[in-house]
Amino acid sequence: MSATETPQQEAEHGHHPTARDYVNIAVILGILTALEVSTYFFEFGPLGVPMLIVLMVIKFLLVVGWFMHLRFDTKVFSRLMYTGLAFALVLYSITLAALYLDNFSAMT
Amino acid sequence: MSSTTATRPGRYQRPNPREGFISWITTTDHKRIGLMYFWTVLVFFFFGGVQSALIRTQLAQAEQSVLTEEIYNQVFTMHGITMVFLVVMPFAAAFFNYLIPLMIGARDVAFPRLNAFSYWVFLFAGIFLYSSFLLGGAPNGSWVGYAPLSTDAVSNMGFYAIGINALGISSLAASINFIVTILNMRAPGMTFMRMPVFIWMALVTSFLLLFAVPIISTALFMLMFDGVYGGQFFEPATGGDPILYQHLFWLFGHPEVYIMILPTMGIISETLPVFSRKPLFGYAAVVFAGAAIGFIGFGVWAHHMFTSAMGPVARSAFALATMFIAVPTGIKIFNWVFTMWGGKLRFTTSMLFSIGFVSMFTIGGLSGVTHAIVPHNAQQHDTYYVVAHFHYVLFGGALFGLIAGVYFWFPKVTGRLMNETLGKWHFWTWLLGFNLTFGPMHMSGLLGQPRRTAVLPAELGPTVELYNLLSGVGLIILFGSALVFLYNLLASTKKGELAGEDPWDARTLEWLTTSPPKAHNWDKIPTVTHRDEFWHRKYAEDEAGRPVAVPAGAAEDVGDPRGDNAEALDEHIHMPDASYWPFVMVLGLVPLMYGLNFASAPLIAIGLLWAIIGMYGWIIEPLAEGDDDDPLDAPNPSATTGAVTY
Amino acid sequence: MAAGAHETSLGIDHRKLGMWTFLGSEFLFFGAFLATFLLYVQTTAGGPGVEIFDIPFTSISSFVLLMSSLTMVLAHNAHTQGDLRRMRMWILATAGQGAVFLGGQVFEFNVFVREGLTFGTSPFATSFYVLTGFHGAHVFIGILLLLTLYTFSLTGKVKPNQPLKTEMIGLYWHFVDIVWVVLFTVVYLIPELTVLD
Amino acid sequence: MRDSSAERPSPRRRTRLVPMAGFSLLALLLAACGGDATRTPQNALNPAGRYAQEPHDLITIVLIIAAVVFVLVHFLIIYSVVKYRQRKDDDGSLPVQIHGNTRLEIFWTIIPALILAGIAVPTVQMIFSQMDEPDDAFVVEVIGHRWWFEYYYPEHDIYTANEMAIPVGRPVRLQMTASDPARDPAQGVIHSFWVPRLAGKQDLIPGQMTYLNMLADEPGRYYGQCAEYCGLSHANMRIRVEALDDAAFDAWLEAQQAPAEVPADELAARGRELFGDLGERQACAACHQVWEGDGGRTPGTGPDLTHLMSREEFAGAIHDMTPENLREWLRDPNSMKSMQYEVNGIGMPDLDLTDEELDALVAYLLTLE
Ligand code: HEA
Ligand code: HEA
Ligand code: HEC
Ligand code: CUA
Ligand SMILES: [Cu+2]
Repeated sequence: MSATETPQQEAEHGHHPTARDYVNIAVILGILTALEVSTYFFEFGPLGVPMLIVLMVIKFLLVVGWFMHLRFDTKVFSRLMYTGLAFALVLYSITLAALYLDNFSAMT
Repeated sequence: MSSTTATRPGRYQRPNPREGFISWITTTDHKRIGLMYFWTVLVFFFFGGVQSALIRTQLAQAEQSVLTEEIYNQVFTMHGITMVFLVVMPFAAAFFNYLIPLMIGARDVAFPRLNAFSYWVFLFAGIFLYSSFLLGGAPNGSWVGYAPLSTDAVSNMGFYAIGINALGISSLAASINFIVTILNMRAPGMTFMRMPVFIWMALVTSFLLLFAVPIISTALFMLMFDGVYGGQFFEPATGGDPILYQHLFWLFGHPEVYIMILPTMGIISETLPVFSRKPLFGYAAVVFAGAAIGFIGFGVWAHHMFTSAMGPVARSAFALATMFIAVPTGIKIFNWVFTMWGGKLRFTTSMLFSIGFVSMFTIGGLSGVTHAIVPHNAQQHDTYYVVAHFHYVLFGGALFGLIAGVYFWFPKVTGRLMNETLGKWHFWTWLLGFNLTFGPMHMSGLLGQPRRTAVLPAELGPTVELYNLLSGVGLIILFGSALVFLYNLLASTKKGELAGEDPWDARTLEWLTTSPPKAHNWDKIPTVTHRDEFWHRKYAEDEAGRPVAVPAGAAEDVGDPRGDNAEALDEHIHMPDASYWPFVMVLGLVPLMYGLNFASAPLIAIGLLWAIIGMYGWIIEPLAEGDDDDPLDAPNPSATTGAVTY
Repeated sequence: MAAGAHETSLGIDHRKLGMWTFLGSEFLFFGAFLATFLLYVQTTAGGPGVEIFDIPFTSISSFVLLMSSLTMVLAHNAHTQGDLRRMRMWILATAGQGAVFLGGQVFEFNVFVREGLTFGTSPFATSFYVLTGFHGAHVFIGILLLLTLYTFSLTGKVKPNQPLKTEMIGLYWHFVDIVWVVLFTVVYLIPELTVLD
Repeated sequence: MRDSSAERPSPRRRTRLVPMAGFSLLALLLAACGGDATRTPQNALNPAGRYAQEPHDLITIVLIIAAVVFVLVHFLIIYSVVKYRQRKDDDGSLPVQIHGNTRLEIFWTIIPALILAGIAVPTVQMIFSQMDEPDDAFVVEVIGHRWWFEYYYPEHDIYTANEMAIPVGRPVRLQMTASDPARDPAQGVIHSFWVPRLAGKQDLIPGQMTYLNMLADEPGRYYGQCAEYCGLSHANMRIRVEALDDAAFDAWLEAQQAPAEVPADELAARGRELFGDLGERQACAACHQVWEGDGGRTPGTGPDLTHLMSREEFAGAIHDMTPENLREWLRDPNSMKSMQYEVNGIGMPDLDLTDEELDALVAYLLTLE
């Protein structure tokens, strides 16, 4: 493998984010984190958990999409990552469901 | 491959021997690594076979005590571990290594040093596992290592948890390597739908490994933390749930069984067409079914836990998923059979083993479906009926196919043919011995013989005793048969009949190059225009679909279908140079493994440090001398003054 | 091996493809420990439970780790422009923030142990330590990689026209960061809301 | 049918070896179905009550389907092998290159799917019906220890080991868990309760409760054994279920509820004394209960011995209850059964008993009717 890590190659994917974009993303991330932490100080009632999950997903997507360039890179990478993520989510959810909901202790 | 090799001042001398011991230690050639896998596997297979012989001796008659319970339990555990992790999986890795680059028209795998790393980890993890016999006894918690039994110190399962985890690292590295190789290094024109089915199955297997290995890794870490470091993951006393371990193990364990069978299915999909002189029936369906098996295979794990603490909903769901995995498998079976249909079958040894595979695997698969009948699984589970099932799919399936592959590609690797007469002896005795060993187990299981028992209870009755005796007789035949095979292998390597370039009238790319292939595989990378590229260079089809040999003087010159190859060397072929570092780095793993097992901080520290130093050596060393990954690599003054790591 | 990215079938560099493949599998690794933790959130065997967490403290170290992703991507950005000097600066900043995070974790562990949450106290304790511990180990490896990158950029082993090296380490670093994004929410914040009430 | 077909493999033509092996297997399978209970007492193919019968009926159908698929696949293989083999007088031409046939392929995708869907329906129904708690069930608690089973009859406050008595014709609901050495799940491991003729198996999990239904239609002795690998002596962890008709069962309950009698015989009385006090050594009573009527029954870490002699076998039901065996058991337990008391406290210790002590203890044990 060799001489491919040239700036031009990155340019091929076009619309490459600039340092300013990155800082903007980071500011958003910071605000979202502050929102998350606010659940500890203020009462959100039943909204708390859904809100935390939504915030977590947004932060995740921001980091992955911008900092890891998934939005700008080839689809192959997204597929690899989301396959792994989907496998993990589905398999472990089923496992937890089986352990929590459908065993003998739960039956009686 | 450059003049700078010898002249770099201040750097250690890069190894570059072509033969001898050092050349094997340092090789990064995928073909040599494949061969090392193969021979190592044979040795472990012998160990696994000896262990099975001990098992069968102990069970030859009721209430015997040739072995104590203690020894018996170690023996059957090591038998399972050996056969699964040190025989079938690395056997497939041997084929992957040797064949993937050749079949896709590449010069090597994507990461040659990582490839060597995988092999050395495998070897040392295997040695580590076997060293347990000398260090207080081998693991004896069965190959599934259920907690909390396996967290008890008397089970010696620390070796298992750590050794298998190391093997997992090896597999994970190999799977990434193969995935990148297959996705990224195909010859020009080799689209996905032109890839040989073997390559497809290698790809699916690698993905299964990629996603399954991390799961077992977590399970084994937990086992290790509980067993050696006082963790509470599975300890019921504080509320730990032993069933969690079972889920994690089988989340890996079931994909694992397809990891063991898919490579074989790939091999069969190459041999059957060649010896039937027809293309594979329904290529797309076979490929798709293989991927479907891999995918569904992730959703059936709990069928190993039907009698565990699972409620009726989970039992039902997993029963359904399990049954439906028979559908894609059935597609493959029928496609293979119809590949033979209407062909001209040549019964070489390789073909016999391939047909044997289809037949034996069907038996094993059907008994697998009967396991999914949950109410009756409660009768079959953990009996010899299950033992029969999985030996039919593993031995009758995976091993038959792998052996078919050995006979098929032997001429590719050595340039010589294996002796067909001995081969036929091998096949028929193998088939007979196998069925005699494992056929009766179906019955002894249903008649009430549980597995993993060090004694055959007399109360099971004379019928069961007879079946067990038959199994023993079968094993004797198998051993004889294995010796025939071994002799054939060794003798044919030395003085087998010369094979020529294309002994089987084969179809795929690997036969395009010389046998054995040159270090760089191809003088010129071939351009692919068809599925079964090599065949299409030899034959064209007339309107009726009948193949005719390519005209125009092609027939007299074998070299001609290799048109590409006849030309002069590609400009300048860079092959990765040999390297000490993978081996050196893996040596660090040895103190690390023992350190973890005996909770010894100094050993762990030494191991980690060693491995890290090895890693730096690896990073600093260019892939090939003078072919550094940087075109600007001019002698840089700071390079020798600033670098401190070696 | 002669093939550069321009010659690969997908037109992608091997190493980057390999890294992404690896990261795909890492989800299953952390997922299992996370699922285990969720199973045992309340299994404290009479020992301390989630009330032991110090959310403000962890929030700060989480924030630091999150911001290290910014400096990481800035380092990569600088490298793509061939500016090794700025790249090195950002790399050091990233490694430094990683070290702050790790220090926070070590401190936190110490406090917990003193408050009675030892490794073997309960399934809750073990799964907490192993989950966050493995994440910490990843951060540690990340810091090693960053420092290596830093040194190599000084010695000339990493050159201005090789931003891929920075990018690869960046991918790894960001991955470790998103794992923490998930852990922070699922391990600390959500149990704090649900289990305690 | 007899099982004897296994004993005489008949000479066959080689090419038919594969299918023949399969067929003889099938023949064997059927042969064993009606198996004779005394020759194969642990036979899953010879059910003796609804919880074993229903699965058996289901699997019979599935096995027939499997046999049909087997025959079909092998017919195709053999037909191809015979018909399409390359002949001696082959002209060297190549066969037509068929690449596939979509219609055929769809066919053999759908047909198996339909067959499996057909099997799936009754399977799922039966999963639920087998696990449902029966209405008038007789409850027995089971605890799996390394390496013996302990039974407790909650309605009658009875403890016993390895051999379990149940009433005929009445569903029995086992309520099961595992622990070692006594009721401490800390060292417990997983076992599995399996008496094939009465029901399928169900694992016993330390720290959790699992349930199993059993039913015996006929009186008799049913054999079983632990079916989940549980360490050293897993092979020596057997189960006996004695199904008794109503009268006999009531008598059994009554006998078990009675306290042990204090022996009159001198030697046995000496044994009783030793049982409670072995000086420096651990007393038998430290682990074994012999309930003499005072207070409630309190289980020990070893089997309850109050009515030891009502059992035919002991030590995980691997040894006959004879004075010689008992004596040997007390003299050197590890010679009778592999255990690891010295390693991790599991099993029965070797107490270095002298000959007189042995005589006295055995005499005492023999009085525990
Ligand atoms: C190579 C390895 C391999 C393979 C391929 C399989 C394939 C299958 N296995 Fe097996 N299995 C093991 C290895 C394997 N297994 C091992 C090692 C164990 C034991 C582990 C342990 O406990 O130690 C085990 C245990 C095991 C169990 C648990 C048993 C128990 O312990 O109680 C179950 C339960 O469902 C099962 C099911 C299946 C099924 C349904 C398939 C299917 O994939 C089979 C599909 C194939 C066919 C069905 C044949 C061809 C199809 C047709 C001709 C189409 C028409 C068919 C029909 C209409 C039915 N297997
Ligand atoms: C691929 C997997 C595989 C293979 C090939 C085999 C092969 C054999 N297995 Fe086993 N087996 C397992 C996987 C496998 N097994 C597993 C996973 C278990 C479960 C373990 C557990 O419960 O935990 C098991 C368990 C198991 C049991 C049950 C033990 C028990 O539950 O108590 C038995 C009993 O008979 C058995 C027998 C055999 C026999 C007789 C062979 C024979 O077919 C072996 C024949 C082999 C030879 C004849 C070797 C000859 C080789 C050479 C001569 C090469 C020489 C080369 C050199 C010297 C360089 N195996
Ligand atoms: C430390 C505990 C311990 C002590 C002390 C002990 N035993 Fe035991 N004993 C056991 C255990 C545990 C078993 C079950 C072993 C097995 O079957 O695996 C057992 C089994 C038995 C059995 C067989 C019971 C059955 O139905 O299977 C007899 C009889 C017996 N012990 C008698 C004695 C006598 C008499 C003594 C004293 C001399 C004694 N034991 C001391 C733990 C103990
Ligand atoms: Cu108890 Cu096996
Ligand atoms: Cu499975």
